[in-house]
Amino acid sequence: MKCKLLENIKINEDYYLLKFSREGIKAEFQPGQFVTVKLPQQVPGQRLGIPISIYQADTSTFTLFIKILGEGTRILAHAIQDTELDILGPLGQAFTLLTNKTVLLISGGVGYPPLRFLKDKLKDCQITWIHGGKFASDIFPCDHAYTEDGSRGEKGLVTSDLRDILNNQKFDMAYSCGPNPMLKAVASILKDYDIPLEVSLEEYMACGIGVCYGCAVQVVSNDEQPLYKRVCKDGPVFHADEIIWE
Amino acid sequence: MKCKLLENIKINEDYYLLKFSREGIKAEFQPGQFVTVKLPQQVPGQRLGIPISIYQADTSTFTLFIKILGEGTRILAHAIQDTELDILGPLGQAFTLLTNKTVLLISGGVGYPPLRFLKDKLKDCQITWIHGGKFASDIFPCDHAYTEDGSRGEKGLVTSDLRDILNNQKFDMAYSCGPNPMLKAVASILKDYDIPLEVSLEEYMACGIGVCYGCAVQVVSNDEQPLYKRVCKDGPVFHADEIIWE
Amino acid sequence: MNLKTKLNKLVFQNPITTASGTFGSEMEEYVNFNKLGAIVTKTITKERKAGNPSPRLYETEWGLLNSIGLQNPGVESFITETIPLYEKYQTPLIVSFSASTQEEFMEVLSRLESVNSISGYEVNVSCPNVENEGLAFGVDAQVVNELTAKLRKLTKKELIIKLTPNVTNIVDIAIAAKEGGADSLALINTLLGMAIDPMTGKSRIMKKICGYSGSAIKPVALANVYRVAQAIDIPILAMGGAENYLDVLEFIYAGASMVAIGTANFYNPAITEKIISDLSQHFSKYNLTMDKIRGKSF
Amino acid sequence: MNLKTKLNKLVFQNPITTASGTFGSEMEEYVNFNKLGAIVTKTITKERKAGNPSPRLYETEWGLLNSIGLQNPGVESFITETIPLYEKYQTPLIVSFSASTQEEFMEVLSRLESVNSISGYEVNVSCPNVENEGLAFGVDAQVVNELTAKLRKLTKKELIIKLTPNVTNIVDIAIAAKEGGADSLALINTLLGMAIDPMTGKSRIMKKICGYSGSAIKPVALANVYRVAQAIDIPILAMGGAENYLDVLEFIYAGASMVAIGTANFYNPAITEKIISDLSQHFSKYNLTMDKIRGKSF
Ligand SMILES: Cc1cc2nc3c(=O)[nH]c(=O)nc-3n(C[C@H](O)[C@H](O)[C@H](O)COP(=O)(O)OP(=O)(O)OC[C@H]3O[C@@H](n4cnc5c(N)ncnc54)[C@H](O)[C@@H]3O)c2cc1C
Ligand SMILES: Cc1cc2nc3c(=O)[nH]c(=O)nc-3n(C[C@H](O)[C@H](O)[C@H](O)COP(=O)(O)OP(=O)(O)OC[C@H]3O[C@@H](n4cnc5c(N)ncnc54)[C@H](O)[C@@H]3O)c2cc1C
Ligand SMILES: Cc1cc2nc3c(=O)[nH]c(=O)nc-3n(C[C@H](O)[C@H](O)[C@H](O)COP(=O)(O)O)c2cc1C
Ligand SMILES: Cc1cc2nc3c(=O)[nH]c(=O)nc-3n(C[C@H](O)[C@H](O)[C@H](O)COP(=O)(O)O)c2cc1C
Ligand code: FES
Ligand code: FES
Repeated sequence: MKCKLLENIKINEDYYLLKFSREGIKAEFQPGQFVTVKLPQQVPGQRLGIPISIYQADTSTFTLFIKILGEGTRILAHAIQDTELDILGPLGQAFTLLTNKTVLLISGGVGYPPLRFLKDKLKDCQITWIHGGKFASDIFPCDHAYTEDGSRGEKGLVTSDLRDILNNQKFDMAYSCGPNPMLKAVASILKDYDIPLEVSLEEYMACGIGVCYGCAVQVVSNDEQPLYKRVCKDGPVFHADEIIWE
Repeated sequence: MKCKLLENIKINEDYYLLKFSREGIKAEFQPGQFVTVKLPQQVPGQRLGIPISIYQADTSTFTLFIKILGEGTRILAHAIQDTELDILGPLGQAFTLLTNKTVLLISGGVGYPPLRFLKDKLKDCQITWIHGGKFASDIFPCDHAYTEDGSRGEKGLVTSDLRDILNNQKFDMAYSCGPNPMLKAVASILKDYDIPLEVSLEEYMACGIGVCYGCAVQVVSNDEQPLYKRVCKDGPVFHADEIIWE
Repeated sequence: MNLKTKLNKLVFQNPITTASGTFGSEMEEYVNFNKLGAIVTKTITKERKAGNPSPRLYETEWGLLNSIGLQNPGVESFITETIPLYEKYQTPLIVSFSASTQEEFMEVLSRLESVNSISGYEVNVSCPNVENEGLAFGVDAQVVNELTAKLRKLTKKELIIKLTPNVTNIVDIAIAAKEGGADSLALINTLLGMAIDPMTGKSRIMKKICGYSGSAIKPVALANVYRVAQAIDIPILAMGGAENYLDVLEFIYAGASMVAIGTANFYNPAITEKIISDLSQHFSKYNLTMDKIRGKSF
Repeated sequence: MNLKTKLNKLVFQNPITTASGTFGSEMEEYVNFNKLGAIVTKTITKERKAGNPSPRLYETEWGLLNSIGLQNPGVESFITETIPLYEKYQTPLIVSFSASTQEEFMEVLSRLESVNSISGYEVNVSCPNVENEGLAFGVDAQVVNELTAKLRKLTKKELIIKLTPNVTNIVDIAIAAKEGGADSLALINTLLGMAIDPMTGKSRIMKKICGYSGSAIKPVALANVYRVAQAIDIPILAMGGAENYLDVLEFIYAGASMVAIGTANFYNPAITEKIISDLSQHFSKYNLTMDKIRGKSF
């Protein structure tokens, strides 16, 4: 599907907000889902679509929140208004939407966007959002911010004060997205407090729609052989309990 | 060598004149020589430089005359002013320059540019130029023009009236550039009239500087084995007698 | 337009099919399956296969590395869960299967024979043979010949042997398969490839040596198809880097009766339909038929 | 920066050299030859070889097809005309040669042994063996072993056997060369490839099946280098699609002691010098040495 870029807002050197027209896309966009975006030109090693979470969506547009990581995201981030990009989606399984609950959101770096969309869709919930990053430039609106260098919010990781927070407040449900080691740590702490957790995972993808089995994540199996699920189709959102963390 | 495109003049839908700065290129540009030009972007199957004859040159610029044939020449032809292109050259062997002689030039289609440069450099010569092409758009200033469809000049090939012309006038030397079948026909006719002929050949090239032996043309050999020369280094200009036409 | 073609026993409305492992029922949203010449399914095995640990994918400059490890739910689940998804289409269904012993190949085929909606089989012999030091079945002409002969006895349906290009002489293997009774040959499976993160030395793929596919391997695939087509007379289902109708024409000229689209599905899931429509236009415009151009490269 | 490396008997100031057939004295204008780790010359044969008819080249989407056919002036002319062009440089000169019989390989080597300025030999065994049905020498482990042993007796200089990737198991051939007495191995030579004009069916290359090189084959080259480096202990001169210093790092991590730049010279004749300078910066920045990273992929 060709989607027109309506607006490209630079947040800082690393992060860009890209708003697209969703004309022609009938499916509803749900928090936790993603799209894949093809680059407008042939770049070596970048012919596959790049998976990007949905950050916001309304009836006529959707917005992506992109961090420049390599050549592909750099080109995307610098796409100019009115460019038509080849986009597939919305793809994958969404977060479970709750109403009237106490909810904890925990994100790291570019794990921020799907939780932001989730936050908009959680009805009548009391939400606490912890967000962390390496530098001040990785921090976006939230309730508790952490940076590894202490340049913004608290110095430390999102997990630094997590047990304290959990000791002080009860949560019905938690959602998390960020780098794998962070998710692993978060899952292990929340398990101690018996709080259900949904995580959104990242894996290298080829098809993005479930046919190639390339984006495998190991999940709990009830036979001897390992069991792998597809992040693109069975996920990217999984119950944390299901995942076998490396 | 990065060369800046100073001016791009569209001649018609198919032909473009590209004038470059020759800053940094010390070597003299001689008629019959060529350059290779790399495309400014990665295009599948077009990462090698494209060989293009030199059409004009002065102390600070050189000009290429480009016909759109495929994707590569299409991109070149549409390069915009101030683009810096990677250019190698001048490359190859030039035409023999004569003074004060009667000279015949015979070109077909995009064989025009090297002869135009040659014409500028032939001192005090009496020159007759026959040029042919498929359509009117392939015709450029010359003395006798031919088109296959008769839409400009005479209807026919550059060889159509060649014997008549040769019967009427004596020539000391002839130069020709164009498609191989034309060159072959020209060579065979001029042989009958005993007029020395230099031809400029085209071959698919990789290095353009004589190292890969990819641009082979078969020449007369005095042993049993065939003998191949390199169009890029030993040519592109050859004495017609030397060539074994397919 | 007349895009009709055939392998040995099967006739197809057009020469475009899907490469095993790169296509699935999830594509329904993007492709009208009834438009395809045939559908080739992802390789299945007797029992469920877990597949390889991640990362399983890496896009190199000009191609794709994969190390899926034949993840599949096993033949029983395939028959009950997957087959029905295709039964609503008229398009011939070709089932790819594999095994780690000759006996197991036979068991899987016998089981599949009970399913009427299967039109033919693609036998994936690129997997390790536990009876032969783990060497791929497909690298040994003798083994390919024996295995083909055994499978031939079990089915009257189109039996396609899919060859690996990672051999000294693919023609030897092709002859062995033909003499064993193969109806047709599929080639090529992936090349062996690898990629390394130059900053850390870490292999991009967990299993290190893996399969290499996509546009980058097209010249190799064409050379293999051409060599086999020149050497023996057997229908060829070609694949390896075909991305558009011009690539498909190259394969047909080289000797292919059908062409499967693999990696290109990942760049655009609707690509197969687009190729069929482009090819159809091209055939009309130049008044071509498969017979006029197949194997006619010169 | 410390870019020093070695093969078995030769030490080089850096690991960058030139792939046979893609570099020549004509490069002087673009590259300071004294900056190179070594220079490998275009393959020569005993007598002059005419080479193949044109077209000999075609650029595919992501790589290059070539069918030069070893055009060269023969060993005598090489010694009198070509060698002197390199004698003004300090860079070790490695001479590539080939032949169509074992006897002829020995004759060429004996003749070259009289030239003091040659540091080592790269033996190109990818050419047809007239004593073995025209099969390439390099596809038969037994033949490679015999030939290497015969050549070993004739020289004390670095003897590099250059392997073809067009075999079922390159490790078998590598072992055969090592056991025959090779000092080191060069890999890989070109893959077999083909391309066809889809509009006419005409092969892009006169000889049809030809050599495939460039960036597209890098994953295959890495897989071969890695497999050989894992299997046996012998210095490796790697090549196949290396275009920049990151590619070179991949090859070193995979197990290469030296890396040759081939097709990339055609995109930019000054590329080897650029790679050496980029590599030098990278080694400084991360405080690397060849020993720290060679073969350390994980
Ligand atoms: C479900 C999902 C949702 C995502 N959401 C966002 C988002 O909202 N915003 C955002 O900025 N980024 C998001 N990403 C990450 C984004 O896809 C990568 O940053 C991007 O692919 C990197 O490409 P590059 O060319 O810039 O970098 P490269 O130099 O190619 O790679 C940088 C890193 O990204 C990994 N990567 C490369 N290609 C892929 C691929 N096709 N799939 C997965 N990983 C890859 C590489 O392994 C490497 O670690 C998401 C990824 C996934 C899987
Ligand atoms: C010495 C020489 C001088 C030339 N001078 C001019 C000139 O002054 N003006 C001009 O317009 N054209 C000139 N050409 C031709 C020009 O190089 C081709 O038109 C161009 O390479 C076609 O590229 P493309 O991508 O547009 O077309 P493609 O679609 O790639 O090919 C179109 C045709 O060009 C041939 N071709 C492709 N690449 C090369 C290559 N690297 N070398 C040789 N042939 C190739 C193909 O075989 C095909 O027949 C010259 C060629 C040579 C060898
Ligand atoms: C992700 C992926 C999975 C594959 N899985 C299989 C498979 O299960 N069985 C098989 O025979 N081939 C498999 N292949 C190989 C393809 O069917 C095909 O032979 C190969 O990729 C070359 O075609 P292509 O370049 O068009 O992809 C797979 C290829 C890819 C890229
Ligand atoms: C035009 C060309 C000519 C070649 N000639 C030779 C040769 O004479 N001898 C040889 O051993 N290899 C030859 N090769 C192979 C290269 O040396 C190298 O092994 C191969 O191209 C892979 O490296 P690359 O991808 O960096 O080019 C040639 C390759 C090309 C492209
Ligand atoms: S990316 Fe293909 S199955 Fe997930
Ligand atoms: S193009 Fe390389 S020798 Fe002419």
